[in-house]
Amino acid sequence: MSDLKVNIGNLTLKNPVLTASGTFGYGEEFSSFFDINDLGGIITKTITLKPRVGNPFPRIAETPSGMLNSIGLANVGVDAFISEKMPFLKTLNTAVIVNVAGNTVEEYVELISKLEDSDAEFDGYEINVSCPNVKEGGVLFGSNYNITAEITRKIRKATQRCVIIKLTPNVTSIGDVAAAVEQAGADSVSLINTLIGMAIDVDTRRPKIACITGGLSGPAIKPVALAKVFEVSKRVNIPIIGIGGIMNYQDALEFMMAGATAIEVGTANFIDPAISSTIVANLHNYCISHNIRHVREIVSSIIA
Amino acid sequence: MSDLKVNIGNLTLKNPVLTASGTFGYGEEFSSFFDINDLGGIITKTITLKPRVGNPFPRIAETPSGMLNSIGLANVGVDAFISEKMPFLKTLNTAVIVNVAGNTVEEYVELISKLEDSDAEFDGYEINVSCPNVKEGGVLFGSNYNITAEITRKIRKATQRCVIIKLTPNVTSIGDVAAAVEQAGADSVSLINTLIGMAIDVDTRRPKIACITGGLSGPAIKPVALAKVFEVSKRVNIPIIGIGGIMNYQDALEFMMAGATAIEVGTANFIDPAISSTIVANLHNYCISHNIRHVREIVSSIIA
Amino acid sequence: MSPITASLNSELIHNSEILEVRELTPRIFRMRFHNSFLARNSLPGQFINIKVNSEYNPLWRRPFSIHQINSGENWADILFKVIGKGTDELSRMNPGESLDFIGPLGNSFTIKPDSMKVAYMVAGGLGIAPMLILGHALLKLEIHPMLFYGVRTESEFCCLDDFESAGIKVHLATEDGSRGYKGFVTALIESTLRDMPSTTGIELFSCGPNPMLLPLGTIADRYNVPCQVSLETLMGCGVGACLGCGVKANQNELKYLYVCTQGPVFNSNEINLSE
Amino acid sequence: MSPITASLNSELIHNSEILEVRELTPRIFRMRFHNSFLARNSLPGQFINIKVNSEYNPLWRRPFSIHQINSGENWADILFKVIGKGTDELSRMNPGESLDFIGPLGNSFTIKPDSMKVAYMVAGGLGIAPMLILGHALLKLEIHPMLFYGVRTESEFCCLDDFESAGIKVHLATEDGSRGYKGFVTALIESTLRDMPSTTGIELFSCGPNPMLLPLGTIADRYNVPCQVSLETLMGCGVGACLGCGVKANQNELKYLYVCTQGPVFNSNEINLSE
Ligand SMILES: Cc1cc2nc3c(=O)[nH]c(=O)nc-3n(C[C@H](O)[C@H](O)[C@H](O)COP(=O)(O)OP(=O)(O)OC[C@H]3O[C@@H](n4cnc5c(N)ncnc54)[C@H](O)[C@@H]3O)c2cc1C
Ligand SMILES: Cc1cc2nc3c(=O)[nH]c(=O)nc-3n(C[C@H](O)[C@H](O)[C@H](O)COP(=O)(O)OP(=O)(O)OC[C@H]3O[C@@H](n4cnc5c(N)ncnc54)[C@H](O)[C@@H]3O)c2cc1C
Ligand SMILES: Cc1cc2nc3c(=O)[nH]c(=O)nc-3n(C[C@H](O)[C@H](O)[C@H](O)COP(=O)(O)O)c2cc1C
Ligand SMILES: Cc1cc2nc3c(=O)[nH]c(=O)nc-3n(C[C@H](O)[C@H](O)[C@H](O)COP(=O)(O)O)c2cc1C
Ligand code: FES
Ligand code: FES
Repeated sequence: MSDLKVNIGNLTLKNPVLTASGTFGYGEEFSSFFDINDLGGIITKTITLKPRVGNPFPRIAETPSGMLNSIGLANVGVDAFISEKMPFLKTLNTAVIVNVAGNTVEEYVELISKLEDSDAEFDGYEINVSCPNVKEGGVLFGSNYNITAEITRKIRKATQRCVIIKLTPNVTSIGDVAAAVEQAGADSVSLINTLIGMAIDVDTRRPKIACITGGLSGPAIKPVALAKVFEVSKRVNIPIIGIGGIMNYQDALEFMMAGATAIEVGTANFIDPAISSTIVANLHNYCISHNIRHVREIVSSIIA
Repeated sequence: MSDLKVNIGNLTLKNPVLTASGTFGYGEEFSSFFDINDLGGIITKTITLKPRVGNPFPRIAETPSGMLNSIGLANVGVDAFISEKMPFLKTLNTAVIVNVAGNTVEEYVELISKLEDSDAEFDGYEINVSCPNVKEGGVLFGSNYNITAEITRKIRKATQRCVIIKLTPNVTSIGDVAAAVEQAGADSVSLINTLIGMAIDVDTRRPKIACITGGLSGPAIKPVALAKVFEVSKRVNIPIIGIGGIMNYQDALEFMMAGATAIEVGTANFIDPAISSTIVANLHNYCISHNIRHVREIVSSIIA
Repeated sequence: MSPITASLNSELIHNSEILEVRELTPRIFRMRFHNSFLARNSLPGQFINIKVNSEYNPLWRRPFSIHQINSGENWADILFKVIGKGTDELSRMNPGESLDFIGPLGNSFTIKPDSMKVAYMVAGGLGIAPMLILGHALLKLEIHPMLFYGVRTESEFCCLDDFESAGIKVHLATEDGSRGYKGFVTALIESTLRDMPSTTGIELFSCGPNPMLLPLGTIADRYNVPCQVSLETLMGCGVGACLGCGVKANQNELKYLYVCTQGPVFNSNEINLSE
Repeated sequence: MSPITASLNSELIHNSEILEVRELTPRIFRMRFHNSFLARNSLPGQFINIKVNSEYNPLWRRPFSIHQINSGENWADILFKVIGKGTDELSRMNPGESLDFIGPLGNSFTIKPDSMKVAYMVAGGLGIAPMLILGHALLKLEIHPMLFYGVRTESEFCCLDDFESAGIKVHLATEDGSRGYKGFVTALIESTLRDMPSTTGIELFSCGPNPMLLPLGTIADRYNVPCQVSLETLMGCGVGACLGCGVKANQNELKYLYVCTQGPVFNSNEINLSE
């Protein structure tokens, strides 16, 4: 047996495999496929103060080794989340991280307060300052490190729970943003959210996504995500959660070697709903066959 | 017959299909595969003041629907370029655009002067301020729009030839850079150069590229490139040359619909050395079958 | 130490042996695979989501209705048309190879044996796919189904024998009049309903392109017959996670229903296909 | 108006019918395809660059030495080992399918019939691939080739019959001693050269992994025999454009040679394989 546990802030995950926000619903959707308690943790679809129906359709398109989405943060809103989704999440024996987004700094704080004041049981927050698919906030916030740092500071004051800031890759220097966020008190940074992308149906001359641009995810973006994780690992000391095109345990290893303490599986959940669990098992087998006692030994073990 | 001609600054290209710098050698490499005079033009491998051997190996790696490269601007240097490569380029009946890069603003100017003072015959410059694979200059310049604008201004003064500035996508706002470059007198902007990326061989724990990070190109980046072209098209009036993952004429159409007046074929040349010529033929057929009299009618014809 | 394996639900995640891939009419294939769980538990209208290769192009799985099941011989069929890369690869698979799919997914046609007397199954083009398993299920419940089946031209019909040998009466329509009624199958249904003294006890079960389902809903309303439609949309996941498969709910406030989990079968007046 | 087509050089760009794909020994395949240009014009050491599927995974073509040609029957062969995705796909192709490749590419082994008396062909593992076409070419020039061929274990040998039936004497080496000389083929060559009264007129032609070619160069120097080596590197294009296939030139100043166009065949003392 190898020890797969990793620490993110005050949280100990039973293994480094999380599921990425917006790709794993509220967990329940996948519970019929495998026992989600096998995971290190799950991250909910982004929750906002008010329910959102999301963007018009088509919202998704396939691209070479990737996909575009512009879901527009469709979600039930924080109240329904607490009353309808939390009861299932409470029954889980794995870390539950609530991903949240707001249109203004104040909205972030209000949202967190609502969750803090509720009797909801969960383990931490992932703060989405990087959604490319909303008009206000989102990637605009995430690419401005003053605002990102301000959000982080305010949230840090509002909760004792683990705070993970999810970063956008659509910036000149993700390292600067990560450093600012660390300074402002974040426990961890997760990256990357999607790259801004676009596709056109040449027969109709229309964009393949109703909102014209969307977020690119999947294997296509893995090299970009790895480079960003590596860059950030040179700039911060807080743990990094790697995201972007992870389809199997080898991909997970790449991210860990590049500097990630844990990883999130996103688009891959769509292709193989049980893949996150398979990655946990294969990571374990890898550690055993390579005589790795603690999975954290892999972190930043790149020979470069 | 349809009219495939397009204008870039004072240049009239016989069709919108160019070959991207660093993917088509100095033209000669491909002349045994097809008649390169069928192309709208060719863009040379980046030329520098001094010859460069380039980066250590491995320099290239395959990624899902893409590749990483870190060639490091290996090239014969401007003197050998003029004496050894120009004689062949002179014989061509297609636009020849010389791609140049320098480590400092002064180097760009010196390089241009050397070319201007020579009897070399060519039609324009593409200014590489966006190479991710060199320590100095390169993407560092390209992500700073003051420096990019300064380089543009100085080059604009030094030549009457067509000046195209090649932009990096590794920035928060490519639109801002493009607007600055237009203001500074560029005839055109071309985009995108490669995205910064990375890959690790998990068996050896070593980066797959000796220089650790490299530039990501190929179909994987097409959605990002299209979004950038579309973004820039809202910001400038000078013609845009679209680049990134163009593998066939449909991809070329996507870029033109999104706002590109011409396109460059890069990585695809490696997979099919005659693809640029096939794209010209298919573009022509497309225009005929769709009753398009002038190919420029396609530019920005997206219905959005 | 033996490798650790993830414990996955084998009732939903399958690798099944392909038994047959047959081109029934040009570009329309039937694929039969061994799977005792599906053969026993699939409901009419449910679908499976297939990974056509182990690559990332195409990235997503491809959804197909369950066409026919045989619990005695432990196989299930899908019926599909080659339209792009995914279906092309599927058509090139061979018996003995393994089919990677998840399912059965989605809800199913609701059959109410008490109130229903006659089931009109209305299929347009490949919408024929779920009608065979539905027809068989109706017959088991001793409801007599009739099939109304429209295509562009005669050569596109397929599986007619399967319906006829099950004792299901088939009414055909072709747009070019090459066989059966000349025109849309919706017009055929409408004229049938118009000629009925009473439509009480009739229910419509339909699958086909949206431009067919939309007028069908209107017709159903006009003649006051319940109408269930099975919808197709792009699907990123098939399991309710990507939120890419929405259709507008038929209500004042904007709301979307998700085809993979809340569908693919809807009552025609639950949804708004008009845009 | 008929569609415009690009005019491509049909001597370099090919779509050839596959005639046979045969597994000679476990995981080593020979593929034969119809191509009269290659059958007539390929030189020993040249290679072709194959697109294994029409997808982007793998993205690049895959290079393979020309193994054998037959100008009477208009076919050419490659010999390959399945090691990854590209070669796996190649091994699954079937006769009648079309092989998309460019070539012949690269330089070739230089044969100097005047100065050369004996040609020692030295192959390690899959380095055997170009040796058959080379052996045939040498025989045509009435130079007598001998083959020194090393693998890890006996079962990895292949094509021995082809050499023997051509009248080429074969000396085998296995690392585990299961057949022939026990040890590396380089040691076998060295002991052979050591035992020669004179090495004048002997030339080495070699192909195999770098850890074999490196000591071979040293041995060639020691016994003062010319040595040509055919190299393998990653190749992004095969046509001199990507600059991804470099090896260090053997000189003081750092310089790279590009294997696809300046090679794949080099004199062993032109290059520096030592890192
Ligand atoms: C619940 C459900 C059940 C289905 N059942 C069947 C079935 O039984 N038999 C059958 O042949 N097909 C069925 N389909 C449709 C089938 O999934 C598509 O034909 C298939 O995904 C096309 O894949 P492709 O890679 O060949 O085509 P692609 O290359 O992906 O697409 C080719 C063209 O078809 C369009 N397209 C692709 N998928 C869809 C879709 N789902 N709806 C509308 N347009 C689409 C694309 O936009 C594109 O223009 C079903 C779809 C759904 C959602
Ligand atoms: C000029 C030339 C001639 C060749 N001739 C032959 C031949 O006749 N027969 C034959 O079997 N093979 C030959 N090769 C090697 C052959 O091209 C590779 O085995 C093939 O590209 C592997 O493709 P793949 O997709 O199966 O493996 P991949 O999945 O691409 O690679 C599997 C592993 O092999 C490594 N690898 C891949 N290609 C090479 C390479 N070229 N050199 C070193 N390591 C590599 C990869 O890094 C990876 O670790 C030749 C290579 C060159 C450059
Ligand atoms: C359909 C879809 C919806 C997403 N929704 C969200 C979201 O609500 N909040 C968020 O922070 N990230 C969201 N993401 C981004 C993912 O969490 C992840 O950062 C990104 O997809 C990259 O990882 P991947 O390549 O593994 O998918 C979404 C991604 C996809 C594909
Ligand atoms: C191997 C390689 C070398 C390149 N060298 C250069 C270069 O010297 N100068 C330059 O401006 N761009 C260079 N590029 C970038 C391309 O010109 C192009 O901008 C990029 O590859 C995106 O287009 P693609 O996806 O079609 O390849 C290079 C790209 C590759 C793949
Ligand atoms: S297909 Fe993903 S939610 Fe329905
Ligand atoms: S393989 Fe591209 S230059 Fe040699």
